Amino acid sequence: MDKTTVLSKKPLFLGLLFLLFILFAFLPLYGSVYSVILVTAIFMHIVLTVSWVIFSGPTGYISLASAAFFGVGIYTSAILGKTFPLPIVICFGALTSFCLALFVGALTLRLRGIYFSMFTFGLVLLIQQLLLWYEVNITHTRGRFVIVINNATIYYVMFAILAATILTAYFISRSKYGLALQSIGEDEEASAHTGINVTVLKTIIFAVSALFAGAAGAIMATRWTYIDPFIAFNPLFSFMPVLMAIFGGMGQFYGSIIGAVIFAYLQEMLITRFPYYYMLIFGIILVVVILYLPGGLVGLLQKWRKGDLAEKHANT
Amino acid sequence: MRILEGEGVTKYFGGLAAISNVGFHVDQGEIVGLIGPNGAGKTTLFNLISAALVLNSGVIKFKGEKISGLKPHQVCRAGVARTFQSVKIFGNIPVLGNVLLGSLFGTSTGMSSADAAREAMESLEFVGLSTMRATPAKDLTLANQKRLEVARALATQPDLLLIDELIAGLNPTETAQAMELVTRIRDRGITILMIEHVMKAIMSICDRIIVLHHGEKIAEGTPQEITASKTVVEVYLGDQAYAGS
Amino acid sequence: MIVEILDIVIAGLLLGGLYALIAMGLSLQYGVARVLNISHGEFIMLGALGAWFLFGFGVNPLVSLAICGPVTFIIGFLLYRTVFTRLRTSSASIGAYEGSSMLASFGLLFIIQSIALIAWGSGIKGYTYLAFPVNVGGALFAANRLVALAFAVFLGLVFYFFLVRTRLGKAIRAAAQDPATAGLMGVNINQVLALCFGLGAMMAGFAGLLISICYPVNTTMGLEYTIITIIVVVLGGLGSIPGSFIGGFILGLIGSIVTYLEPGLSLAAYYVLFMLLLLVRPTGILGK
Amino acid sequence: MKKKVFLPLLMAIFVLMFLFSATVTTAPAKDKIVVGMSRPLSGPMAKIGDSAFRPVYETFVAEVNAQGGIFVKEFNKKLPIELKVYDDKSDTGTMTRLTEKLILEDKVDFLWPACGTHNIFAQAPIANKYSYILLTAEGGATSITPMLQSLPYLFISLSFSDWYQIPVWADLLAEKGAKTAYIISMADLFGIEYAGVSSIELPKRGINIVGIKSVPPDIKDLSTILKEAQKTKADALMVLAYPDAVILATKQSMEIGYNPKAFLGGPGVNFGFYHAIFGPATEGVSGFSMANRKTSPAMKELFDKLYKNKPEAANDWWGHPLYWAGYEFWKQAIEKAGTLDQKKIKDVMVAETFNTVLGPTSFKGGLMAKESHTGEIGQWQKGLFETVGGGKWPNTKVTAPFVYPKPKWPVPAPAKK
Repeated sequence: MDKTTVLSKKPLFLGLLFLLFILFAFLPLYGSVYSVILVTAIFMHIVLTVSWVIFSGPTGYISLASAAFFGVGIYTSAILGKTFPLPIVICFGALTSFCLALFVGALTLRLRGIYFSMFTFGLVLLIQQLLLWYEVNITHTRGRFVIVINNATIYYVMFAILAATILTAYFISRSKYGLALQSIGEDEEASAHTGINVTVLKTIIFAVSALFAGAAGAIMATRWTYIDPFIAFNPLFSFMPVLMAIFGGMGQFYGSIIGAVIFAYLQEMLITRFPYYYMLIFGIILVVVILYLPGGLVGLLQKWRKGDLAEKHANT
Repeated sequence: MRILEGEGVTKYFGGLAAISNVGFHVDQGEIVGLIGPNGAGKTTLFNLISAALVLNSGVIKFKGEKISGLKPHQVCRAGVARTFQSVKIFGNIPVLGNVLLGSLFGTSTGMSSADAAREAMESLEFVGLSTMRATPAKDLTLANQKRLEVARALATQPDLLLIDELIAGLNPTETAQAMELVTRIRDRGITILMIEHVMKAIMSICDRIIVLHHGEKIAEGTPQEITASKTVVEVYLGDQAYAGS
Repeated sequence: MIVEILDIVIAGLLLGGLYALIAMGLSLQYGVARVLNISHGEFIMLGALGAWFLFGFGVNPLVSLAICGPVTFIIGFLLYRTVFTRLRTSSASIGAYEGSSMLASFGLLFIIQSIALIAWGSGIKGYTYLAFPVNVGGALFAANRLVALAFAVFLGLVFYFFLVRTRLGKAIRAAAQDPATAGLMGVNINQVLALCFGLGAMMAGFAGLLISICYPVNTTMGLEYTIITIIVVVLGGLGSIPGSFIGGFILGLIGSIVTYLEPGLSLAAYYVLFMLLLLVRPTGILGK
Repeated sequence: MKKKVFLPLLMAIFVLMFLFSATVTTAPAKDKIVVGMSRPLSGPMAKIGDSAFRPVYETFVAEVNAQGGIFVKEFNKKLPIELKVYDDKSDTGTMTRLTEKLILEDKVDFLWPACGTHNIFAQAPIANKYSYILLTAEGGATSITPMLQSLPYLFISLSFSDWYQIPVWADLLAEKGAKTAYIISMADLFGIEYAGVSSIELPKRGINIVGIKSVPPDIKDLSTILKEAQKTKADALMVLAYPDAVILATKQSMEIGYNPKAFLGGPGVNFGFYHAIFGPATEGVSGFSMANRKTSPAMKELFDKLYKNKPEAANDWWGHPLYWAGYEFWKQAIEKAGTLDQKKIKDVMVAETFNTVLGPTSFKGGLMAKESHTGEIGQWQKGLFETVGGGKWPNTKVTAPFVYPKPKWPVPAPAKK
């Protein structure tokens, strides 16, 4: 690692971050109401993607449980929203997701590769069906109304969750645990013999990543006003984070963020500008990106930069 | 003093005994060689000691404490480090990071990150890789990857190092360097149990040799005794035609 | 009581026959070509809507088999040659290829479905064919499901013997076990993998056609069947074609039993079974 | 180095601020009425949305625009309708966001409904929050009625369970002497409510419910349940589910030779595709309905208009006339109010009765008044979906007597389209 370049870039980078922070922190003051709503939705996608990347990025375990954690947050919010204040509801949503992830993580320790992905996807569908059965047979209804909260509040809460997610992801990736997670992705057996408690580390990080998806779900539910098991546990939210992360490129920390932002914005464009051809265009973009941009957008960016800079950018 | 001992160690794979009722010990400060034809169960025994596999019966003790039944990371932290037959390094992580993992996670007490970094650098210097610390491990030559594995193992501050085929696939110069590395490790006070196929190397370096065949211990003794042993020559050296590579 | 049990078993077997058929195609695609094809259900949809479309011109669905099968085969074959061959050659490892090919198939799902949507609209479609009971030894069978079951078994057997007995089949199996060596031994590996993918797509097309006899169909039906397919394939052991065949029947039977006991939980039962199996025996019933 | 990066950075920030800032639009001279909709153009709901409300709104808008538009006194001219349709991918979260986009950013003049009961439930509070009239199409359920008080801008056009369908069905059965019924209901608001209302209304008329089974959406095999129903020898089978399951139940009933004396299916039976699939085998199958060509000359004209050059599968004898009537009502309310002001139009919609294709039509407490209905229960007879039951209202026109028992399924079924 060439420390000199990193050091000289640091103030600039921090300055940029600070400016972005200011820009978004005051968005509800100068932006249109809808821009607040749209940015909330984009933030939600970033939270889901980054929280997915926290665990799946370094370890290579493709989790498809995001929709489950997100949905648990949504349902918690729908159940508790009328009785508890918002911060408690969100904490509850996050914690419930955390516990579910701990449980699932502990269960699936033996599963590798595609089996892990399938199990986590099965989880989403199973919860959906069980909850539906419960609602129909026990509560004799299907869905629930969620309390409505004003858009600016939702925005700030989502902003806070986003900040927490990115900071956590950043610090984990920079910490020794980040390195350990990466080693698990490279060779799980060797990591264990290097003294890493692989099972505990995996389970805890998996659960930590679920925390954020759950919190995002808890606040998003208030935007959706009405939810049912199919709305809350929509498998789409399992695939989206994966696609967004790959779209952005997993080689770099900021790749998933860029991927989520552009992907979400692109989708918004397509469903409003080309509603009748949204799927077709979207599918083609997806295939093209996977075929021609294996490193995602960030990979493309790096390819361009390689022309200018002779330096290696093999940062961890 | 016996640093490692095993009694009645047995492991079945689907009804077949890969290791049956093997007793062995390693004394503090020794270099012990573990030899035997392919499929004799050498690596299986390593896997049992390092807890990659769970044994079916028997007991393995390290410094008098039972370690069989622990998890791999616990065995590592107790002071037993290992390398692998087919190199298992973390290819996309730089060399320093590979070793850092060992010093961060593998030591018995845990240490501050500054200490861990110092320890890692020290290990790298010891094996002679300090100049390549920023290179992704996958870009190293095979010989260097093997050294990296050793450095990573050393960074966990082990008392016992299990080395699985350090010199397979190396050229003569590299082989000599590797053998020299092993003696230097011993000189640091680390006990070594090593699997090796190249007879010349192992005979010259080991204090004692254990011979496995079909999962059973068939002989044990100094290199001279082993070379002289009729059983060994019969069952083992007979197979040497292909095992010398 | 005996009659009830018999009814449940028969219903399960009839459903299972369809499941077995849809699963064999994916099993082949994953087992040999290493593509966990999320767009499998879209090929089922193409087969189903193709049959419906042809039925509109008075073509007997069983005759349509001869049309829909080859068409889906060609689409699958070409897709493999254009998309997946490139992915395979540019992927660093088999694991990376499995990941990226799954995502690419996700993109294909979008493309195929939206083209079908543009061509046929999203409305519910269907037709009646052989929808009457057949009395076999006192028990009543649905004629069309019986035909579907017979075809599923027949196609399954043909397929199995094709793989085991013919030269091409042996080449496919060789490629499944060790693509590199098979390549060295003079098997044109790209051609064989594309063939497998095409054959998998063809099985999906056949299955879709038989589904269209039993169920209403529409352009967005694919994903639902992809999920069932994946469950069956895992049940039987990823990549094991006989496993998928048996897995289909087992899932059908279990579905039928749970539907009888508590229909509200029939799908939940599928998922529970699926997840339990992954935990206890991830390699499936027939996997090693 | 620093300068090099700073400039683009500043520019990027300006661009961002521009992107997100409220667009200041000068109000142009009003020359059209913009109507916004978030519809499931893709995803699993597409099959419902595309066959239910879409053909109606497309035809309706074309017709209104062919006449020059809607006359609005405030502007003293006819304003044509411009549709702005977004695809919500069948995702409720996206739908709520697009709804707010339409209202806040596009500032559409009117909001037309999303598809499906659960989406209406999610959309209604939003529309109400911004004081936008929401006149719904596909969907509606009894459980929203307690909320109607707090949602003054919500108007529901489709009939539902206790809004006279099940009571009328129960009357029909009782009249013919049916004593028992077996219910298969889908695990969904629709199934829950219709099954719930049935278990109140049927016993009231001496009809015993001998079994209720709740099935999940996407169920793939109903044969064991149907055989159980067959064993109970119930007079009536009610399949309170959506089209896929209703069609499956019909097919499997044929396949196992199960012939209940009355067969009522949920949404699905009322569509042309039901007849397109089963042909003459539909004879005697009952479903929910509103009208057919025989109901009135106005109705005939409407159906001729809606289904011109369209395959039979596109027909819908329950929802289409109601959605049409709802929007005819809406258009007259605008003309009467003489403005595009939502509140004023809402007040007109609450108070007035307008003549629509149904006849005199009004809303009561947010629901289309029962008195406006032209029918409730339909039955396939010789290829036509006849209205066989309705309330005792002036608009009601029963077009054929209820056939009971229903003829047996033809054996073997002719393999014709």
